[in-house]
Amino acid sequence: MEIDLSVNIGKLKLCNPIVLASGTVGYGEEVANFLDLSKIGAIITKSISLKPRRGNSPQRIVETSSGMLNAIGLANVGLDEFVKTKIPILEKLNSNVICNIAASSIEEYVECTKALNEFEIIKAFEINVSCPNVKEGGLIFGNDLTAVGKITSEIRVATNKTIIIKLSPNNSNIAEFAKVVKQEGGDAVSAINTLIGTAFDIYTKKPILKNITGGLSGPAIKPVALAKVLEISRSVDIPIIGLGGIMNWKDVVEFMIVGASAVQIGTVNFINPFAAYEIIDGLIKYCKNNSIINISQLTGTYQI
Amino acid sequence: MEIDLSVNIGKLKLCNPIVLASGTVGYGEEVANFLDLSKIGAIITKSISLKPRRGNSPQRIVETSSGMLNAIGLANVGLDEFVKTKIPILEKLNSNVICNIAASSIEEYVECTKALNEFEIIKAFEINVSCPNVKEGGLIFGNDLTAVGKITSEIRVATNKTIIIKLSPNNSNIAEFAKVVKQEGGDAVSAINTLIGTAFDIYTKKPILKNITGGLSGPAIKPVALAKVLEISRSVDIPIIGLGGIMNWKDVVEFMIVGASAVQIGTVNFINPFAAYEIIDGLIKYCKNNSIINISQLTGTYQI
Amino acid sequence: MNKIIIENSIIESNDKLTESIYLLKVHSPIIASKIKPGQFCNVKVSDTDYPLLRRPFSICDVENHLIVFLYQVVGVGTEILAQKMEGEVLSILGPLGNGFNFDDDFETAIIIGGGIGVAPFPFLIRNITNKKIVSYIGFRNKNEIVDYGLTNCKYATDDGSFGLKGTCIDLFKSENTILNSKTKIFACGPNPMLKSLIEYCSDKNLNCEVSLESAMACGFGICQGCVVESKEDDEYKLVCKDGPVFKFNEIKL
Amino acid sequence: MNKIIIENSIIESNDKLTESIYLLKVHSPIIASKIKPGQFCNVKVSDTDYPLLRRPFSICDVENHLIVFLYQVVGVGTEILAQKMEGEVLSILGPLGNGFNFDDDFETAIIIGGGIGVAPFPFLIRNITNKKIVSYIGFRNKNEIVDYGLTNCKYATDDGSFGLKGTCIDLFKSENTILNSKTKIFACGPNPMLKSLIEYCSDKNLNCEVSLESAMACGFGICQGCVVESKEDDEYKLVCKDGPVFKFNEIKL
Ligand SMILES: Cc1cc2nc3c(=O)[nH]c(=O)nc-3n(C[C@H](O)[C@H](O)[C@H](O)COP(=O)(O)OP(=O)(O)OC[C@H]3O[C@@H](n4cnc5c(N)ncnc54)[C@H](O)[C@@H]3O)c2cc1C
Ligand SMILES: Cc1cc2nc3c(=O)[nH]c(=O)nc-3n(C[C@H](O)[C@H](O)[C@H](O)COP(=O)(O)OP(=O)(O)OC[C@H]3O[C@@H](n4cnc5c(N)ncnc54)[C@H](O)[C@@H]3O)c2cc1C
Ligand SMILES: Cc1cc2nc3c(=O)[nH]c(=O)nc-3n(C[C@H](O)[C@H](O)[C@H](O)COP(=O)(O)O)c2cc1C
Ligand SMILES: Cc1cc2nc3c(=O)[nH]c(=O)nc-3n(C[C@H](O)[C@H](O)[C@H](O)COP(=O)(O)O)c2cc1C
Ligand code: FES
Ligand code: FES
Repeated sequence: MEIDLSVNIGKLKLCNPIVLASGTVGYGEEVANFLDLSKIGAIITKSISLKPRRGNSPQRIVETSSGMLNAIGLANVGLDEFVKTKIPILEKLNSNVICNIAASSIEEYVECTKALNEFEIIKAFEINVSCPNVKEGGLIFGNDLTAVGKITSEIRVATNKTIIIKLSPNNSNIAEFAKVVKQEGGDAVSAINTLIGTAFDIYTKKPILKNITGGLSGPAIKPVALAKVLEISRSVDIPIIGLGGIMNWKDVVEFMIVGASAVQIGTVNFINPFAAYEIIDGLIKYCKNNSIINISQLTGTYQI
Repeated sequence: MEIDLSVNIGKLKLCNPIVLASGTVGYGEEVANFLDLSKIGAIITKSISLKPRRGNSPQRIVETSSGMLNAIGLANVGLDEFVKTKIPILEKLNSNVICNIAASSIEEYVECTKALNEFEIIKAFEINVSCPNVKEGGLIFGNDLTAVGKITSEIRVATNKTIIIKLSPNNSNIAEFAKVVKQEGGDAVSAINTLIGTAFDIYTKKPILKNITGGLSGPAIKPVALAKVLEISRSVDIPIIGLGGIMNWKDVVEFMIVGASAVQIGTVNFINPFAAYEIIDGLIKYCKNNSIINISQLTGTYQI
Repeated sequence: MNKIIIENSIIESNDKLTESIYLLKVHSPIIASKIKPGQFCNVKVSDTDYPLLRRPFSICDVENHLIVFLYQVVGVGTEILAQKMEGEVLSILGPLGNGFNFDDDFETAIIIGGGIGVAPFPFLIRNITNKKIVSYIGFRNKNEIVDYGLTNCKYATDDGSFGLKGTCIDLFKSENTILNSKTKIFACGPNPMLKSLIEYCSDKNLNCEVSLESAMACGFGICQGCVVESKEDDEYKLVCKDGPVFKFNEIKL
Repeated sequence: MNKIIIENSIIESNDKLTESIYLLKVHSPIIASKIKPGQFCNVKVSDTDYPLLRRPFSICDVENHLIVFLYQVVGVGTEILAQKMEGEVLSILGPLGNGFNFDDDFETAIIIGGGIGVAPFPFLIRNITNKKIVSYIGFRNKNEIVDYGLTNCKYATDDGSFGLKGTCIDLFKSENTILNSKTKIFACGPNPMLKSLIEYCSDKNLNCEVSLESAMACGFGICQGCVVESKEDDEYKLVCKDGPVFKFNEIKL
């Protein structure tokens, strides 16, 4: 039996549902040294902002029980440098590239999208309205329905490519956000970005992260991420890219069952840079054993 | 050096800051078999509702990475039975008792509080507006500022005892909730209740919990809980009882540093029913080593 | 309730009996002196936060200061347990639950165990004196058979590779055992198996006790996680505290 | 970047050298054949989600197919590692980072190691040929001294229980070593120690390379977690990818 792992997200066709999450794959360059990116559904760039961002002062990383907090602070080379040096590299990687954009104003989101729209290598935009680690931008939008609506509609005008809005889990009504995205012409949502968390040193009494708080990722958050994806899929008809704590193919199946059309893997790439391969192998076996010919059949098959 | 572990929450005096969380200590009876409750700051009863609740159908528990989901569904004997059979037992336990109340309407909260107010053994009320596991009540209130304000003010009329509102982490503005509680005469807040999560069986495609979703507790959520406590303590001047994922005395110190006046321990009681003792011993040593005479000095000593 | 304790117990041995079943012996003098057949312990298989919860295992036997568990590797916790070696320490919480009642007036004890459901019976058998005992046990196949500590065994396998082809219930029904008011049945195994047994016992009016499993958080009655429906009323019973051993007509599966 | 690989490596030995320091040898033929002095590996100390992240350890030495690590128990991950026994398997990711430059034109190599900071030097020393080597190493006290694989050692202890009372930097400064353009310093240890060394080397215009530590998530340049300030510009450098070995005047501590 030949298993078809391909899935569609809006106009975007992925050879399999495994996407490498923003912030965990750089600009593709480093991972291309050890992964054949053509074998992976897509990669999502580190968030790009209009101006380069140095990012937060260290310490930027701390481990927690089955999770980690990061406060990278959207460190990135900025739009111009990205266009000048990173896009030419991306063009050589033979990968499906989704460009993640972060900004501190609606105008900035639009400006970035417009500037990047012409590059054929960029197949879709993931709009980060949910980064917990920067003062301006990020979550100010992510937890504001009107702002998310406005961002979506204005970006819709700026591009015909697939628009994916990356949603924040740090609110009580994620499905409302997905509804607004759909209404305003977004093609899909990613759920979830990290949860806000912190950790303190009990001797110095200082936060371990210089930024005070960080974003919680990894298996600790998987149950929350699954509940958010389920919440969206039960009330809005929009493609969902599920993520949050995926470690293996079983987790991927779980996300697809609750409604994800594709998934992203983030933190696991740090622990096992070959996780994408292992997951794809596992999915093929699962499909074979369960007589699933097209993996897209799995999406939203929850029995409630 | 004699260490003073006592802390105050409103009018309520605790001999130490360790409180056994609602839903993890029953009505005190069982744990009194192996713990001397007079040695523990306080115990909080399983949520009491006006009518008895059978709770959700099993399966009610599932383990996740460094956490667990529960969907008990506020199973409890109901107000009348509680008064008749549980209060007489509580009266013999020599424990500081905080009574947790859950309800599906403001009137019901008030009715329960009034009925229980006369019992001297009940030293304070913890109002559960944040249970994710029941259809009516619970989170409908917990994520609604107006409702939480109304519940607080009406309960304030019904009792002079210490009122603690147990806040939901499933929203983006927990500090606003704490503000409202303070404004409307509440004495303290507990933060946090469980995060909403789920888990699915990848073969049957059914949710593992009959209730579909459950509340995530345990060390997985500690970073989120700490961030919520910090958020409240940085913007509202109200006593906070911190909880979420505490496993040992170090975690307790971390919660106090970010602003908690006392803490609750929940899930850890299932794994180590003697955790409260070990934590108290650890706190004494920490205080000694760090020349802290009154543990209450620790509260909110974060260096940011 | 029992006065529960935690013993940090040194492993005496942890032997592989079949592809997936292990026999674990640990030094737990206090629990060993108090625990009764049908009770269980809650074992922390890792010192870390993962897996977080303890894992419940029936007491399989007691040998002086040693308590014995018979367990099957089914998931992450039991996999970790299987890797433990002599000399390592496990935190054991017990004794938990109510055991079998074997003091009442019966002449023949019928033991029915499905798969790893045989685990609680060696200790029960050792404690039943001066009575006839017959054990009906069933496994997936020949290689998975474990009759450690059992007496007078009859076998069934799902694939017929040893003994009767069928379940231990099929086996029990097929043998013309004399069943009367002086017979008492003790059973443990998967829920579907126990369910069919309970129906059979209701029909034939037999005396039967079953030991149940359930997902558990605490194991000692405070989390309300382990409920099973009561037959008598609309309430739930707690497997950990009211059970794990129930009279067949107390509960609804 | 190096082509990184993961080897599931069988433990050859894991020996306790002092109260807190262990020497670990594992079979990693591929990494052993590629790794260079000053590089490091990222080790998964548990198969579970806890601890979640790998732990970075410098390559201490290579013996044919074996790679050697010298590590100190400081927290949950290293505690688990210390319990591992011969025959168990560890997942090792490497080789990571850039190593020491020891091909350039110098006559005397000065090794400075503070505490577990001695770890990367045995392999470096083995690879430096035909040059004079002096090692200045400092520890908290006599019992914590580890000079495994080092050459020509001078000692310091914080409490003066062995060698000079003071740090390895005090020791280095106190000895009248001939320091000139033909001297190259290789140092590793706690940040405050390296900081004072860097100042000294700037003052005296000495050639020096330091190996840094940092909290890391990935270890191979994709998470941006491990930054250190660059001296040259306003940017950050990645300890894992641009380092862990830096020229003393590249970075600001
Ligand atoms: C009172 C009691 C006594 C028990 N006695 C024994 C015994 O003597 N020997 C033995 O091998 N097993 C016994 N069990 C079952 C044993 O507790 C589980 O097999 C074990 O907890 C699984 O842990 P795990 O981490 O390996 O599996 P997990 O990874 O947690 O789960 C693997 C699979 O087992 C299922 N499972 C998990 N926990 C339970 C549970 N408590 N009951 C039933 N299924 C579960 C899961 O749904 C999953 O399908 C007993 C259970 C109870 C409640
Ligand atoms: C490139 C590199 C090479 C290293 N080489 C060695 C080596 O050869 N031998 C050796 O013993 N150690 C080495 N370390 C340090 C080692 O990685 C840490 O000691 C280890 O990760 C601690 O893990 P843990 O789980 O035991 O401690 P944790 O419980 O994670 O932490 C315990 C304490 O160690 C601190 N810590 C945690 N991670 C690091 C880190 N990456 N760097 C510095 N402090 C940390 C924490 O802040 C905490 O105070 C190296 C670190 C790096 C970055
Ligand atoms: C170190 C790190 C950096 C991240 N950077 C970004 C980023 O730049 N933009 C973004 O949208 N998400 C970023 N994320 C969030 C991830 O894309 C993902 O949403 C999150 O980690 C949850 O998935 P996981 O549990 O699989 O890691 C980052 C996460 C980590 C751990
Ligand atoms: C099994 C279980 C039952 C609970 N029942 C209640 C309850 O009845 N009322 C309530 O306010 N909180 C209840 N909680 C929430 C806990 O009181 C606590 O807020 C939560 O578990 C987080 O703390 P922890 O991580 O220390 O467990 C329950 C938690 C668990 C695990
Ligand atoms: S397992 Fe907690 S009450 Fe039974
Ligand atoms: S540790 Fe990830 S970039 Fe250096």
